[in-house]
Amino acid sequence: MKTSASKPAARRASKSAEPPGVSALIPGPKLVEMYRMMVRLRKFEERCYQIYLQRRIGGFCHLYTGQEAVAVGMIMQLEPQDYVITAYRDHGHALARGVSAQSCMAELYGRATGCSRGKGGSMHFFDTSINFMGGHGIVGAHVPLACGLGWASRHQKKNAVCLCFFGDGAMNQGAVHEALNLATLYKLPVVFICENNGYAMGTAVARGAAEENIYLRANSYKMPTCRVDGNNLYDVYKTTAEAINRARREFQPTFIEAVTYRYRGHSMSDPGSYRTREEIEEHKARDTIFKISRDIVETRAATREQIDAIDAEEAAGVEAAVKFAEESPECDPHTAFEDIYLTYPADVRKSR
Amino acid sequence: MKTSASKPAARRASKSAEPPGVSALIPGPKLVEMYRMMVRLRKFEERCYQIYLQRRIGGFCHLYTGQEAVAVGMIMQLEPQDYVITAYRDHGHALARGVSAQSCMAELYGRATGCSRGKGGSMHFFDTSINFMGGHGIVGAHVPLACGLGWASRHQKKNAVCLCFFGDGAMNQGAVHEALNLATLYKLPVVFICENNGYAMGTAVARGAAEENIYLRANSYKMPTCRVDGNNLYDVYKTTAEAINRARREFQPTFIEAVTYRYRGHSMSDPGSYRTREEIEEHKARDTIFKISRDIVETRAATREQIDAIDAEEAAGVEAAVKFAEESPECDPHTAFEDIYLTYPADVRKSR
Amino acid sequence: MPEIEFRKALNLALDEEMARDPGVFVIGEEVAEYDGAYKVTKGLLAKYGPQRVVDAPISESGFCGLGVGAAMAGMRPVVEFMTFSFSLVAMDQILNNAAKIRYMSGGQVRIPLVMRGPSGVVHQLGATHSNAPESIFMHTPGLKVVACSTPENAKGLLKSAIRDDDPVIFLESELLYAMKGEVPDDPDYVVPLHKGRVIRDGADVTIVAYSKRVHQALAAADLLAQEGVKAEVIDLISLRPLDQDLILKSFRKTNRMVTVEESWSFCGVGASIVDIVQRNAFDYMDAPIERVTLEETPMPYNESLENSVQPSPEKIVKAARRVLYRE
Amino acid sequence: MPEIEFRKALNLALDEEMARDPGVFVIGEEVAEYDGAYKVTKGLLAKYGPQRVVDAPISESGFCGLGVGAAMAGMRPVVEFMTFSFSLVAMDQILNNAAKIRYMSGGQVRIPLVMRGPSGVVHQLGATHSNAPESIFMHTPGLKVVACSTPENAKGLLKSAIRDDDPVIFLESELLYAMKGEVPDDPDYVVPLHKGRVIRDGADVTIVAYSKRVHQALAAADLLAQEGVKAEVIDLISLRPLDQDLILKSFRKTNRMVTVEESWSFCGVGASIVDIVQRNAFDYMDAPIERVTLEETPMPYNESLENSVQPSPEKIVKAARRVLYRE
Ligand SMILES: Cc1ncc(C[n+]2csc(CCOP(=O)(O)OP(=O)(O)O)c2C)c(N)n1
Ligand SMILES: Cc1ncc(C[n+]2csc(CCOP(=O)(O)OP(=O)(O)O)c2C)c(N)n1
Ligand SMILES: [Mg+2]
Ligand SMILES: [Mg+2]
Repeated sequence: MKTSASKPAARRASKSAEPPGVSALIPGPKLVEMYRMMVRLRKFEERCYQIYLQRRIGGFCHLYTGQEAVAVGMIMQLEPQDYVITAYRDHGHALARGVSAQSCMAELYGRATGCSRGKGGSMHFFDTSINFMGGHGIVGAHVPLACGLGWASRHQKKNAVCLCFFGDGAMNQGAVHEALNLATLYKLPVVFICENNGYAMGTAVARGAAEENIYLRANSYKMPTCRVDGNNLYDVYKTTAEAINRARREFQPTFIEAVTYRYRGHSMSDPGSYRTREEIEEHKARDTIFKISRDIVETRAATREQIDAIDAEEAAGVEAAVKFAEESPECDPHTAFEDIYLTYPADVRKSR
Repeated sequence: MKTSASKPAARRASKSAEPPGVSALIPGPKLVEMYRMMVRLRKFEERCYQIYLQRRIGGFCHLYTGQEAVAVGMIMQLEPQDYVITAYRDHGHALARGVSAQSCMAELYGRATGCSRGKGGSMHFFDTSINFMGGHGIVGAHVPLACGLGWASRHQKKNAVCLCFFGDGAMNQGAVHEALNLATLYKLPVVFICENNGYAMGTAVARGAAEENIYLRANSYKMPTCRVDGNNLYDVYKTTAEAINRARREFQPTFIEAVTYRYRGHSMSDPGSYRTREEIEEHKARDTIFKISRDIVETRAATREQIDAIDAEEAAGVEAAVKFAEESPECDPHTAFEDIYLTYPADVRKSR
Repeated sequence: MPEIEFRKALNLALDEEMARDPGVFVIGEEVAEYDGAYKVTKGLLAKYGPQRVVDAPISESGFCGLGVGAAMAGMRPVVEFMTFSFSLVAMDQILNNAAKIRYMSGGQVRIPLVMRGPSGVVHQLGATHSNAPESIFMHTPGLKVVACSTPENAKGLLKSAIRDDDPVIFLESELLYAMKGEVPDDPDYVVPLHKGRVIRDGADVTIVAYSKRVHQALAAADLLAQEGVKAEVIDLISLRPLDQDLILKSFRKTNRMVTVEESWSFCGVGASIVDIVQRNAFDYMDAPIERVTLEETPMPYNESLENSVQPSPEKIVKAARRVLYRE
Repeated sequence: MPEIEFRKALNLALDEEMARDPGVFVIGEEVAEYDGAYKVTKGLLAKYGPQRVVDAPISESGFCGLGVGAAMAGMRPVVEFMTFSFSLVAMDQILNNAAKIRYMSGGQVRIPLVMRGPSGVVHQLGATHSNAPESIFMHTPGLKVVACSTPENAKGLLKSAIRDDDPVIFLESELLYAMKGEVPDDPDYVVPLHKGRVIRDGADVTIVAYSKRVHQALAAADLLAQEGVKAEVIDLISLRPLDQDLILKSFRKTNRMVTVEESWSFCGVGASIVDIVQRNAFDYMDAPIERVTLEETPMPYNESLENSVQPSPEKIVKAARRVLYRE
């Protein structure tokens, strides 16, 4: 069995600063906005880490720290009618789509004010008012749903694109392959994004997949496919823009492998002994958020002071979210029995 | 949606007689033996067709007529310890592996003397005494089993190879992809054979698969992959020999797309309106069995008279099989309750 | 009322609902160009085109999941399983996605999805092709489960299922597809999803059945009538929720019950009926409830074995005699 | 007898059986290098190597099917589902292949396969991760189903399951993994798969439970004792087949029963128990049998909601009072 090649992110690192012109793709104000969002994701997750250790929240909790450039670079260029759907590592995608930190945090606290009314938890965030179609707990199982969202967009003439995120491990789940095939066959406006963070729990990509070049596997489905450095916000943005265009204009699905890295364990209960401290530090040294802040200042999109203010605002925002969550009302006991069916005949409600 | 390209077999037809030397791969006596087996498969299936129409047998019945060169060219070079596993279109594979026409026919009649004691029926032939590991009714679901047979062979040091047959439609079933990945990952001695007969029921390959070049899909699993003209017994033989070697010597799985064609409908109840009579006739005109008989006579491996004798013997053999089946005893009613468990505690046997 | 075939009744329901609501589409293997493996979708492709009558590859997880997703986005997909035996490869999509997403989203998502197809043993198809997984679906909150038994209720129920805003498992039977019966042609004739029906009155014993077993129950009632036993026959129609009021009302009258089921005994449909009766009508129980189910074997291919492990009118009669202490 | 953790008991069972029989191997996600998501397979990789302790990709259909195939060829695979919630994506492999191939082959094939892992609600994992699919497995002839409840029976049962020649579904619980208990260190100590146990004697009411619910049943029995009620507690252990003799014997003594279950009510474990009791001990029924199950909702994430929809000792006590007509 293969055991090497556990560091795809390292292999794909772009060595130097952005070539001039690439960052021009993202106008200054937009870049600042994206910076702000990445900071929000980072601070949100790091706060989760703390409160989880304090046992103020429970369940499984999969942090997105380190992968921010992917969610932000992709989702923040969507239009309102577009869909986002993802797996259980969903905090980042939800926030980037515009779900408020409050309702996300309240969901982690299991409060009625949470984005899923306290019933979904960390792995099952939803906010359909902005077409955030979930957080899904079963590996790979939401990928067929993305085809359905794309199907609906196409046939309801909504002109909406669906971004569907999943992990490198999910590529080994049969349902994902069925879905990729359907997307091409039916010409669905879906962009499939495999966030390759190097590991499925403790399993390095090459230990789980015969073909560790994940993006090549999409060739079986005759869709444009590429690998992008998920740490490079500009590349992420550009690649996704093209894919979104193809989906929106031509109903052509695309597969993007975004090579990235999670700084934290798989979930809060993961000791992480399958990778070295050096490996983690190596990735942290190339941190996107820091790099973008530097770019912003260098290109005068904002000043260092403005950057600092953003950092402070987002930190405060996350604090406010914690406060909001903690002060939110508990779920009313009877809500356990709501939301099972939309139309349940009243006369048989109590039966079991 | 694509609707073209429904005739892969036609596209792949080899235009002329075999180049000299290729047929030398199969020594004369072996070729005659294989001819005999192809005749057996053909006559068996055509007899099935008749008795099915006479309602002497029932259930779903998927005939193998037209695909004979694949099963025969592949299976008849196996060693005794090797495994064969296939889908529900299993008569041909079973016969080629050496299951007697009698016990196959008796199975179709649902008799106790059938190869599955009358309990499996057409789709579920078994004969583990010669490592024929079934006939399986759920599309794609036996492909993971093939990995298990390969696993056992490898770890029990049996030096056995597993040939796993499935259809073009099965390529769209997730379990197949999971299995292909496992085979490379674990280095399993399995040869995967996709018998591309152009259709999954009424669905032409390109209407069900984004990538109609099925063999290319195996690239995702980093195993040697190729397409072979399933009508060309020599090519089939040679390609399979190489694959078996790789599996046996190097634990290297292989994927073979064998392009073939079924003369009959998907099952006995298929009106077959999705293809033209011309298409069918075109394929029949290139019939392998006829071609091989000619080759045999030309190369003097046998005389025309000997060929005729073989034909007669096999026809008689199938008649004998029908007679055997019809005269075989019905299943004893209590056998319905046998073979569920191997070790069921006697004291709770009657419970439900 | 015109008399039509069962499969035509289903076909009409699909046709009318597709005409009524552009959000309705049908997806499944061979539903379009082939007219459906059992011709239930015959002619719909010609009428509605390939965007609404959609041939799918053999990817049950994939296209069932596609249905769930499209429903989440407001469409009304009808997913056809060629048979429910093949739904086993899509079980996660059904039990985790279709059934639970609404709940996990705190009610934001609605899933107006129909999953339909024939279910249960047919004729000599062997064990893999004879599954009747209704108890799996019934076990799962979030799903509604109905079984049709006549052309008339097939049409009315399928229309209700399509109009319903929740995921509905809609069970049919190959063996009924050729059955003929009168069907109202009013395009607004619908049958409520959650109601059973008394289809034969009687005071001595209640026979509860669903799907094709309803007809065996009626045949058994005829046989029992010859012995002077008046059997009441209930067609459950709705398996989740069960129409408990109807079941209990009948039981309180007859005090005796036989259930007739499509699948095995352990954790089967009738086990739940027994449980509901004993919890809610304990004092009315004059005898143990008998269940006529598949015998506890995978389905054999051999014809006589296959028959022997299934319910039959004779077995039902015997069970009725037992609950009447006549045997 | 040494006192060890539940997970260690399972670990020892695997270890001893792997040492005993070279045909035994363990396959599943994270079972090898990670020592198992819940550390049940800790240290086995080091001892037996990567050919016998095998990390699998997230391909449950694939590796479960691999297990079935290897079993067909004479090996004794132990397939770990990280949790049985994830077995839903492999349902076809379990219900059609593992359960039916022996039968369809007319008995030629044997499938000495164990499918094990934790099952049921844990703690705030939400609806997708809280499935307890035992009634699905129990429904299916060809499968054996057992649930362990103590370190001692965990070890003895897992060893039996591995030695058994049929496919065994082996249910554990994350919430028990840290529980300690005495475990015989005799490497030939095995517990029969098909026998339940009376774990507390009593004459007033029988409480039937399995898996982690056994401990709630015992807690309820303590509470009931304070009210002067002597509850007999049965740990089912075997769910298929059910130990009917044991259940009926106890019921014939107490005439009253409460079942405590890991999953929902409809078509659940207890429904079958009710059915068996009323068919076989009708005259002994002094009261309807009460069932304490999950409430009929997908599992909510919120902690107090999650608790509220589950069985608890208090709910069991209430149910017992009802069957004793004390409430
Ligand atoms: C079908 C299924 N099997 C197993 C699991 C348990 N599980 C949860 S996350 C995970 C690893 C997934 O890795 P990857 O797809 O790479 O995503 P990442 O966690 O790295 O974001 C596993 C095995 C699951 N949730 N669903
Ligand atoms: C999971 C599943 N879905 C659907 C079916 C019904 N079915 C049986 S055979 C078949 C077509 C298979 O085509 P292919 O794989 O090309 O094999 P062929 O019949 O051509 O040999 C279908 C859809 C099934 N048996 N299993
Ligand atoms: Mg990953
Ligand atoms: Mg085919």
